Amino acid sequence: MSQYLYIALMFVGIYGLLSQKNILKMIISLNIMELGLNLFIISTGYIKEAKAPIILFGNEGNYVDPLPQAIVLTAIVIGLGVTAVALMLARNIYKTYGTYEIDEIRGENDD
Amino acid sequence: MINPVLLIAIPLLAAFISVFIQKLSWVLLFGVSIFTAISGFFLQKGMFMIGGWKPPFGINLMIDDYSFIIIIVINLLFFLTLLSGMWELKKNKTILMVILAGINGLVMTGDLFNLFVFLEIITISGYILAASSDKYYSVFKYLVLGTLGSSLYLFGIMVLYGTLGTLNMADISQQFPNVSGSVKIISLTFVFAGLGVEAKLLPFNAWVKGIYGNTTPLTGPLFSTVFATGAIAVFGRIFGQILVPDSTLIFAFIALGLITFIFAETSAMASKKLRELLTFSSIGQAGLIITMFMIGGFYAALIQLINNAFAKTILFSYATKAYKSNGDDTINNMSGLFRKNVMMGFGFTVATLSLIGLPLFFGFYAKINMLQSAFALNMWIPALIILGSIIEGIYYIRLLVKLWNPGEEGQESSELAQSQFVIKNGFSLSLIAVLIGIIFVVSGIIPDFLTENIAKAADSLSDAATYLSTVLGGI
Amino acid sequence: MTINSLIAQGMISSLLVYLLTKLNKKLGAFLTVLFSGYLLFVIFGFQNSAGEVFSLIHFGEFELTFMTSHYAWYFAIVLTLTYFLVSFFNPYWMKKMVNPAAYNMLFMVSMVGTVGVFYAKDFLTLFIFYEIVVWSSLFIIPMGKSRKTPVIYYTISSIGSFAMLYAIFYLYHSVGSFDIQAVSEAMSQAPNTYRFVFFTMIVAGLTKLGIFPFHTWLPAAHGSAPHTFSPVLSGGLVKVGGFIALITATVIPSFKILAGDLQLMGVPFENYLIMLLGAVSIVVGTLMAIKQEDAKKLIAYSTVSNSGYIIIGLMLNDQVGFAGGMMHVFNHAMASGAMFLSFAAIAYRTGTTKMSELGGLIKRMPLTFAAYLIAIISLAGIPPMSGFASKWLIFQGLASNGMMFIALAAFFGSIGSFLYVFRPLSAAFLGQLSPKHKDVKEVPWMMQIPLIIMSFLTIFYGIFPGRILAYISKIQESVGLKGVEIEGTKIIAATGMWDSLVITLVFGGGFMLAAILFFISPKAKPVDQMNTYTSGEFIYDPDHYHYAKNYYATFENNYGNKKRVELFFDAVALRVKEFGEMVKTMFFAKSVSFSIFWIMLFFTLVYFWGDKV
Amino acid sequence: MKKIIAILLTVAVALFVFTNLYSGDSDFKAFGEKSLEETVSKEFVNKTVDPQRVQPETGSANIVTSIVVNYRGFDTMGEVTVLFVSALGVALLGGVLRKKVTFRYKPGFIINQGMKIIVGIILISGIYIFVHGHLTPGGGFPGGAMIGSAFLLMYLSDDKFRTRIAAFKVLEGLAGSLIMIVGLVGLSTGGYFLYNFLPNGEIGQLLSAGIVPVLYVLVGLKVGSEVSNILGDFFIGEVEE
Repeated sequence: MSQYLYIALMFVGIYGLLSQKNILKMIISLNIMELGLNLFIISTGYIKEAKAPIILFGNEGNYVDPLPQAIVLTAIVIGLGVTAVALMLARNIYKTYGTYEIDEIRGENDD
Repeated sequence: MINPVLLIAIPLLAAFISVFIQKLSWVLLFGVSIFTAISGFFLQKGMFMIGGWKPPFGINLMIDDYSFIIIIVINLLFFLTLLSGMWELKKNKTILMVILAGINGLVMTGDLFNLFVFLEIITISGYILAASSDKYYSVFKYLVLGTLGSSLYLFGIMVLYGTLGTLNMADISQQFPNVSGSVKIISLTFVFAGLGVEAKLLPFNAWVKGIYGNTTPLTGPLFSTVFATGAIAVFGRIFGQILVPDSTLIFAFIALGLITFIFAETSAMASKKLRELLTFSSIGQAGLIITMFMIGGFYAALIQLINNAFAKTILFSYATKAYKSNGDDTINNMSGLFRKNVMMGFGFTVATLSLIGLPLFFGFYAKINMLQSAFALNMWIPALIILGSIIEGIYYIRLLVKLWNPGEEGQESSELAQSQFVIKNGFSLSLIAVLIGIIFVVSGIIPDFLTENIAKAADSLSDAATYLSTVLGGI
Repeated sequence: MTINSLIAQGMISSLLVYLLTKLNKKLGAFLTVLFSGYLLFVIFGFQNSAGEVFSLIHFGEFELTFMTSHYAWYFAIVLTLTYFLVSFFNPYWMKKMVNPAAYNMLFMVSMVGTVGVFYAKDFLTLFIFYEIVVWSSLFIIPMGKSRKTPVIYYTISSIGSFAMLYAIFYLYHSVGSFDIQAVSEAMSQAPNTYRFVFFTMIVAGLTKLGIFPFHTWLPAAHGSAPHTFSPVLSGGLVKVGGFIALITATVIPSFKILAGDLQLMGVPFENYLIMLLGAVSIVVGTLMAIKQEDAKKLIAYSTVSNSGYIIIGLMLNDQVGFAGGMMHVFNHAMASGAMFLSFAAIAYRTGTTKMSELGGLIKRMPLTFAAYLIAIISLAGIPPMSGFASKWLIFQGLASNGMMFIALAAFFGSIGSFLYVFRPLSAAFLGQLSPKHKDVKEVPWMMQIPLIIMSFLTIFYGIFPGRILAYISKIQESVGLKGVEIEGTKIIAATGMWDSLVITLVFGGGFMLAAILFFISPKAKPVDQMNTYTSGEFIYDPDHYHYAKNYYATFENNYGNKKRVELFFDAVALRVKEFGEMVKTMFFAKSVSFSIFWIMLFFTLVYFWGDKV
Repeated sequence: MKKIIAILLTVAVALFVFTNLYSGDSDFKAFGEKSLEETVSKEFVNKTVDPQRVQPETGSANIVTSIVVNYRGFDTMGEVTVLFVSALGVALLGGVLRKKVTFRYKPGFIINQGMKIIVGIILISGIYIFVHGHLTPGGGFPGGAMIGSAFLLMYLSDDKFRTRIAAFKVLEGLAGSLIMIVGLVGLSTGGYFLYNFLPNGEIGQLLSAGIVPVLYVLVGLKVGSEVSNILGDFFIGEVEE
């Protein structure tokens, strides 16, 4: 059951968020989590022995669920947007504090 | 009557146009904001299909009395925020227009996935605006938690899709009671956690301190009123009407709301900086309002939501302005600051007293309604609400006394000990403060003129049957 | 004129006063005098009105209504009289106020608020006006000496008021009405509900009265409030707490509802417990008052002790003790008002209320001295003054019920009050004049008016206590108690009777005799205050050798000066703050992982809970 | 220790999901076991959502595209906005840096010349993908992403090509505005926002499916320009205003 693996992948990402202290690694963890989630979304639309939902002539009927595919498209793009902002933030953090390690960041939040 | 989709389309159109006509972007921004603020009152009610596809197949916007009142409130708040943060707009004008569209869509949409999209629009815009404080690590934290939260939410609704084969809110709310317990617990906890991040419930809200505590005159009122109101309103819609939790899990949710309220109020009491104090107060209020939604006191929850939103507009605007003008917002250094700007002081005081729930102000009406609906459930919830209110009252009164009366301890209060602080660019804020202050006082004495529509909104939230028939039955 | 339009007028004219004070400080202050006089006049007209209902506004789905009654009139007249008399001082303090416009406005709002409290027909109205009184008086206090005490005041007040709010809504939930009459009828069938409500609601009364352990705000707030507002706080607003106690225990007839409960000394144990608290506050208030250096703090502690008398009297719910408690409300308002006002007068002329900096003012301010003297005689419960009547009635009530311990405390307080009220008298008025105050004059005539009126009322009702007691007996009958028996100037109690006129004549005779002796005997030789010797050493700080310092040193050494209740409250506040800091570090940690840990923990807990929905 | 707690917690939550989602009494449709009949998608596949319309109600051969652009076009509008906002945000955040990024290596001859050949092909393929979005797999987003990748290649290979392309900004805004205007035209002609006001034609033809290809081309242009903008901001890190 590959759906198990997709959920597991999501939790690998969450494990990364829990254990990593490097900002870039956290962004990667976020991406892994989103990847797992996206795979899970697609998998909810899978139907055994069904075809891709594109109408080709003389070959109608018995398609997989197209809605999760449409949704995952949106989810991926949103993930892209978030990652872009996250990377830019990471760059600004590096520029400001000279490090990507969370433990070495000083001056925010500790008053 | 105005088609509600215009409240999303026109701000977005303006946002896209503003990219290549940057000179006029502030005209567009204020024009759009005024348009939405006014047209909120003339909004057509009912169900609106996008693209002409009937629900549950297409996406629909739902304007019942509940979203109607929230739309009015949010658009007014947005306009007030613009006035307060007039000098901070800079390059953020386009993003602000997108936020306006996003928050309107968030409240109006009748589709769970579409809600996710709008949620992402406003959170990403939120990250960007928050970054204007130069506290990049705090923003990063917000980003990680926000992304995690929306992923959890997405997981929850996809589990629901995998079970029910639909994403439409009305359709789901119809079928949800018959879903098996194991799917219910998964989807409810994940959606709760996901929305909890934005609604600032306690274990999920670690980002709030860094973001709210470092706000500017623009982002302060924007986050604490517009975003918070939108997020909590969505929370109320989802858990009050669509995914109504059953007896055991709802207890956990209520407990979380109350814990948020009381814990955050104690934290606020321990805060020495004005913005931090207001931050924790916001969290506490969010916990309180969510508790009210959870126990079914929709009317009380809505009143308090509106009360909190308008009060926080003044409080955050003032606090952020004070910080902006002086580079410091330690309460002890601000003693007697209100003596320099009495109008703002008046608005601030009235807003605060209303927030605590003292009589003569609108908040009192909210408080008695909250107690009334809490007592309908059991005796402990009102006791805890009262405990939190006492703590809240103490630190706010401490603040007010400090800000009104300059003077050393043990000496007669006098102008000599007044703070060196000044408030720059305070005219628009004075205006807002006096206006909201007067509204608070008048509606505190005669609440009826505000509450009629709120009562209808609360009814429409508890009346799921009408919602269903409007969405699924009406074409 | 109706109560509701009176309230509306008051609120509108408070705004007017604010604007006028902005224009001209003195004008606004005179307007407060004018309006409080008007209010007193109108309220006086309601003397014989009972049961008239006035609707104020529809407050959402609730309705706010007023109803006239005898007990409401009694409290309202005491309060408005206090406000009216105190307001004569206002014009002279405008220059010293940091925000005179706000002071005048809040003064008016709190005055109107008290009237609203007393005439409320339902609990919601009562609570609304109670809170208005709290916050309006709250913002006046920091104009005085301290920015911390208003917070203490608010904290303790809000503990009381929120407890009351809780009780009100608990009642509303179980009875379905806010109406006091309806509630009291419904409660007679539900003693169990009422027992809970009794304890939660009376907390409001206790906090406002300053009964132990809620007494800490009185010295803090009264001691540091503006001098013109301390008399209102002590003489007036404290009585609002008495009114709440009256509503809780008597208007809702606790003695009838709880008749099935354990009875201690003839009262239900609930009432007895409150009386014990009253007894403790008499003792605490007395002991602490003896130690105070600052006259205002001293009077504040004496208020704690006198609040004890009031609550004991009210809780007795009988023929004589209750009447004593009610009468003490008036007596204490006049006496403590006069005491605070005379010290306000002293502060107006000398700028201080510290006893060790004063002395010999009897020659410079004889009228203030006389007013103070009469007030303390009344407060100590010495016969020709009205204070004696109320204390006597309370003692009678205690004695006839056989309440030994409480009676002991009451006697202790009575004797202790001689000690503490004499101290300011001797330190500020007697002795030698401080060189700093050589040029002090008597206060202006307008400030003398309230002092004269208060003294007059104290003496008058000392001679003719029946005038008040007749009205109190009407109150007693309206709430279902047996009215106190009066025959002319005689007051009859179970264990005896007392004719005030005879006693006054006897005391008058004694006073004449003493006066004759004073005038014919040789006079003492005045010594300069700073003329202090210590075996040839020069003294740089003669203030420390002022005889008012450590006045009762020998007596004070017998007990410590640890403010244990204050320390306890401070510790609680500290714990709350520490808890808040802990929440900050726990849930708002810097590390992102830590926050995600909490989210995951939430899921885990839901999982281990294991309940499928 | 911290990692152990992290593992334990993750495993616990994963167990929470697994045990509940795949337990015996769960209604969640197991992997591959679901039937299209139980979901809203059956109407999408059959194109029978609104029987009152001219059949076929949507002319797209690619059913996913018909959902993305037509049935759930509002989501797409939202996600375009998300991308738009993040592009803006990257520009704003990058503005803080105020510095050109320089590479440690110098682009070599092969990259330089290879780029010239490949970029054209990538661009054409990208445009092809989003123009045929309603017929074949792909669509506005993959096509836009390909355009973006072409510009990434140009940035990487040519030192001189490090200026921001101002036209993209205009294109971005213009495409976005046009999407909204198409939606508003639908509102004014059909009464619904994003209403399909063009004839659907015959399934499988390039000029079919009403507003679907129009919107998808606009989406493709917008996504392409936004992705290029984002990349440009990463490389140049400067905002002109």
